[in-house]
Amino acid sequence: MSNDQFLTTRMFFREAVGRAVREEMEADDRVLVLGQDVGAFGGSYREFDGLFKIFGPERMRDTPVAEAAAVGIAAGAAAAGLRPLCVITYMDFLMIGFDALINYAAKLRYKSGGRLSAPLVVKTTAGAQGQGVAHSQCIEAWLISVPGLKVVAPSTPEDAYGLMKSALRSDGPVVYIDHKRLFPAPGNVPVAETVIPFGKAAIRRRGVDLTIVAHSYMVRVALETAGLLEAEDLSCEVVDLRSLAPMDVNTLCRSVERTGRLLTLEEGQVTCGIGTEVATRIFERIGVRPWIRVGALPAPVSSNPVLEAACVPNADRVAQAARTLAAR
Amino acid sequence: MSNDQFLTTRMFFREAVGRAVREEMEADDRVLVLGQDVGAFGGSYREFDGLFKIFGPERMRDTPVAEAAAVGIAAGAAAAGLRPLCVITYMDFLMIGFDALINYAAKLRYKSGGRLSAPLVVKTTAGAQGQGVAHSQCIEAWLISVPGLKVVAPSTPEDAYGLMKSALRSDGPVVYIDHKRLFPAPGNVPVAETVIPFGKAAIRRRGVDLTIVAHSYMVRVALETAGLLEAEDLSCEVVDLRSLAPMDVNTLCRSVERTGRLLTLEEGQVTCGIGTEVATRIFERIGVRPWIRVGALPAPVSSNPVLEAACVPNADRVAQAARTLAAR
Amino acid sequence: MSDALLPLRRMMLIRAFEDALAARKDHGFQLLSTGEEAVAVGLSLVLEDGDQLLTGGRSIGPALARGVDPGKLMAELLGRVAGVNRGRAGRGHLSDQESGFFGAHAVVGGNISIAAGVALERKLGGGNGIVAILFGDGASGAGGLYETLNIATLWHLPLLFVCNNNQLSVSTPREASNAAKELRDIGRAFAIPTALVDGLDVWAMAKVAGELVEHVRSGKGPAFLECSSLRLRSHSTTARETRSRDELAQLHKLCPIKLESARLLTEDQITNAGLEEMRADAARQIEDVMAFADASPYPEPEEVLAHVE
Amino acid sequence: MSDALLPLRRMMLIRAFEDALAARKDHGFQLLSTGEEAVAVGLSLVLEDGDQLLTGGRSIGPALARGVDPGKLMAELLGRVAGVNRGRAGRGHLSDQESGFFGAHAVVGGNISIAAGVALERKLGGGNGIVAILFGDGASGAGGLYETLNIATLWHLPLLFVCNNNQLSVSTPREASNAAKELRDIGRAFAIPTALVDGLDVWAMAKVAGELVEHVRSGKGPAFLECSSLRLRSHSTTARETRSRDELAQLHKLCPIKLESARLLTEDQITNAGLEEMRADAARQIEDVMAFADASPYPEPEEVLAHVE
Ligand SMILES: Cc1ncc(C[n+]2csc(CCOP(=O)(O)OP(=O)(O)O)c2C)c(N)n1
Ligand SMILES: Cc1ncc(C[n+]2csc(CCOP(=O)(O)OP(=O)(O)O)c2C)c(N)n1
Ligand SMILES: [Mg+2]
Ligand SMILES: [Mg+2]
Repeated sequence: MSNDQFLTTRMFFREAVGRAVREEMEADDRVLVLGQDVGAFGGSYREFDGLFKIFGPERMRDTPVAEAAAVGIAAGAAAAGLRPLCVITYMDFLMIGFDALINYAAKLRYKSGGRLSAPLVVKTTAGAQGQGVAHSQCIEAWLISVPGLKVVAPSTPEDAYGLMKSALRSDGPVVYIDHKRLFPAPGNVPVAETVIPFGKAAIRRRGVDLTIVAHSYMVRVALETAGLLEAEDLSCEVVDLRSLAPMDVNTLCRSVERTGRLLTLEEGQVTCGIGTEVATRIFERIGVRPWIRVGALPAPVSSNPVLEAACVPNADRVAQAARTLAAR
Repeated sequence: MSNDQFLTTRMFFREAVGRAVREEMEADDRVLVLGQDVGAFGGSYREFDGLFKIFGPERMRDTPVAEAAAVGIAAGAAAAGLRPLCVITYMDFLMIGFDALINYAAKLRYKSGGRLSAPLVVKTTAGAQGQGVAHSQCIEAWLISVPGLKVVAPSTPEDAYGLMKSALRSDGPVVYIDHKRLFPAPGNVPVAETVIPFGKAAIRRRGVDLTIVAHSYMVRVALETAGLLEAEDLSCEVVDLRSLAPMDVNTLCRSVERTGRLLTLEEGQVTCGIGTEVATRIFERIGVRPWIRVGALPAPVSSNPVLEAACVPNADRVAQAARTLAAR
Repeated sequence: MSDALLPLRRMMLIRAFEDALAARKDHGFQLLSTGEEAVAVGLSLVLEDGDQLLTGGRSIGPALARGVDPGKLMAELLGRVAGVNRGRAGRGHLSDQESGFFGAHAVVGGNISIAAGVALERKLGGGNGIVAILFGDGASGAGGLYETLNIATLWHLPLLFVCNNNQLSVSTPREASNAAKELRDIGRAFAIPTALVDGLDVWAMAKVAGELVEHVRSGKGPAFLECSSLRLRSHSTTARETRSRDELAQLHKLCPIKLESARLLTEDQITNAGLEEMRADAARQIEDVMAFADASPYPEPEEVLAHVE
Repeated sequence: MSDALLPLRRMMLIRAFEDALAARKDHGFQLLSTGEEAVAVGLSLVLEDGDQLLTGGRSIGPALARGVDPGKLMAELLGRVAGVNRGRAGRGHLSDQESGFFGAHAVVGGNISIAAGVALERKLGGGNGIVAILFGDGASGAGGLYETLNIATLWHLPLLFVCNNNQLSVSTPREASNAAKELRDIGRAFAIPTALVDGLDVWAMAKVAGELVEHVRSGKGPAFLECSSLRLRSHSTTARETRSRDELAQLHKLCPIKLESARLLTEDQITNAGLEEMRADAARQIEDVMAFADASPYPEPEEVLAHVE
């Protein structure tokens, strides 16, 4: 093997997504993309820039504004043997496609007794960036409670690349979640083709006093928090879930066993949230430790800059919670 | 005041629902019902028997099979000043109406700065009764994570009556959840008009060794379990949540403080479930106690009688968990 | 067996199958297609092996018409492991793609976009297989129908929309389900070929469906067929009947099996004895079917976690 | 002010308002209606005080046309507490029901059923107010439109469906959004009155909308109006433009304000100086509007938990 496997190249998050999709489309002609503005436009976040030129309108399919049918068509195509990537611009509108995703695709293998399955990937974006009450939600917690559904949410270009590739090879259905604020983020991505398997968390920063578990954009907030708290001699370990379902409970447990404290952080609601599930699974395994959950305040996310900022977690709020936790 | 306030009358759960709706329709002509087969047919579970005769097709409105529009129309009518009861036969299909319910109605007061609100009640049914993978789900946990949404789920005719009345008087939106297995259940309901306020749990059985917290049909399973375990000298307290959002954390805490142990029981998935939220809120307040969560196995609910029974909790499974818990 | 008798024989098999199923105490509940046999059989006469049919929850007749093994189907409906889906799908969700029955999905309107996805695979795969989606008059209220019609037309998908207008959606009559004068007007809005056919006449069904199937198979995109039929039983085996006995008695005179039998008699293509023998044949076949299903056990409870992922 | 000049004046106000807004650095991002002013203004000319208008996310022009206070609207769009919704709704969700603007809802197609609910209240309330719902060509792909059209027709709701066909849904041209030859064919499927109007001509808009409004107001149920207009800017102030400079320059010649100005000049109803003065008036008004908005503060962060329940 050449040294290529250790070489990396710098690219934006959105480019990493596009590269993964391109490679998988080149390798497997069953892969196709469908969604609004995925064709000549190149995707709402330019994440498909250039793909239309290569693959044309048959495999980069613009759909009308019809999320329910788009997910349904993707699910049916998957059941019939294709590997569609269905793009839903905002996670809020994934609700409109829930029937096909949850009532059909996620249950297909089960209900057919293993004779059919739906290797479908739904790619969507979560989180707040000035777009208001119906374009800012994070509802991944609902999804991880659905038997048969896999859910991943990268926080770096490298993971976006590797998880998207795994998603497109998975026998799904998979929901792959981007965050609006991550698309312009740069990062190092391996030059060689690599995949990141589902079910593996990543330790982003080592620490000894407490573990912050987060995913997607909140990993960056967690790292910022850890930076802030370093000055106060509070050492935070930051674990990036990456894959929410399946969840890497092993890595989580080992981290919390080391640090002895858990702070769960998410951009969505804490009620019945990801953090609560993370804590429960860890404590079921290793016994209870001091834990604080941080997430959005219990309010809709307004497009108003002041109210949006007040609603979703930021490093100050997380740091405050971490100090309280450390004092326990 | 007369003695009437202490008198009760025996009726089926479905009749108690119908009575509440009738009384509220008589008292407030802004209340109307819309949904599939709610008119001359009297409701899928006969819960509206007789109402069509009294109120006619304008106020008992049959809709086509169009859940998305039905919830949207109800939400718009509510915003404009009516008090619609929108009937969605199965909770699984409430997903189809999520956009109107969650993206519009639940956020309307917030986004309008308090100038508009949507006093809408969505009535639906959850749970398994031989109807298979797309007619059996319990997704109330998703709903309680939505800011602005109230969620109730009665387990007795009396509560069905009192909670439905509160729902129709609430400035909502409210999701009121029946369980398919409860409609034929008889019970005593006050003769006098009464309402049951939201946010009040009910202790259904006193016990000293552990607290079982449940809602809807699972309260009956909890009571059956408590009966079984009595013979083994294990004394279970059974708390019926009734109102999931808002949640009566006070009553829950007092019970768990007394018994020292918590078993949460629900028919839906435990992942990001109601039980996990119940435990978290209690322990945040009074500190951690031994806790076990019981719910459906992580699989779709088949219409197959063997697989359905194997998937959702029954008294034997709950008793087993309770014994494990008591031994901690 | 002469071709002339084939449709009647198939319709009789469906009727006998469903009657036998309905008589069982242990069937849970079922959505039967009495009165709608000609739609399923007529349509299936013009579908080919490489084609796929999808339906809503009222799936039994269409599955049989497509050639799903009756024994395995009965086992499925009774929850036995010999069923096409190991007894876990039931009437609402059964599938047997090898027989060209891609599956039922009991969410009204929910299977229409799924069918379009299957059609997209057919189109990209390059064969000349087509897909037919059978849905009810009730489903004409669901947005998924329109979204899918629109996309299927824009994309020239090989998809035949077949609306089995049995005049009822549970308790709601056709007129209260949809404001369109004819349900095929929905197809007309998207400028695709449409037809309205007497769905009680199995030969008319085959003829008109055949014309539209040809259009679809030729790669010209979707078409819309409205079939006027009758639901001669209550919505499900546990649902209340909303029509009077008299009204039902009148409707039963239009039973497609009666109509076809009468036609064959009038045209001297069969005798009364021949009809009787056909009925007896079907009954015998169903006896075997029941024996097969009954010989198969329920799944073990441990299977509950199989095939989740 | 003469009635003959009123529509132009209103269109100029919208244009000046949106241009001023677009020039601000602190507006987040906005969906402007340049090229579509005649649709909003023409429609509003025939709506009355007791009526309500609802829209998708492209709401600014329609809100102004309905008479929402420009100062409070600007404050809303800039996130200030003097806004019609205390600055928390923004372009996508603003409402001011007292002005007959029941609200925007930025979910494409999502506001259509909401509007039908408002119309149901109007109908049951017994007044003769009606509701108009303005949606785009893109929204014609959404199932909610069809579900609502069907129910509104069945229930004879006083609801006017107004499709502002500006030829684009983000990057998707009209032809790729909907297979119908004309978008009003969607209304035809449900057998309601429809019309197609040149949405660049404010007087034609008013006339044709007026006819349908009359139908709706008379209690005969809904109607469907397709307005052919143009989106002369990119989808949003942060979205990429997909058309060439040349193409856009050609399209700008069809700007409804230009067309109406030219008409008035040709018919000697106004002079060039008069036009200039009108433009200056609008500019002055917008200066006041900006001053009003800027004088208002952002909400306090503590307000984040207000009005949740
Ligand atoms: C989305 C959805 N809403 C409601 C139901 C309940 N339901 C089951 S069958 C049915 C009637 C459908 O009528 P139609 O489409 O005409 O089919 P038919 O029953 O006549 O075969 C209804 C409303 C459902 N299964 N799915
Ligand atoms: C359900 C939904 N899907 C996607 C979007 C993203 N989106 C916002 S505006 C828009 C275009 C809608 O086009 P059209 O209806 O023609 O309105 P226009 O923008 O032309 O005014 C889209 C796709 C959305 N807001 N809602
Ligand atoms: Mg029907
Ligand atoms: Mg448009």
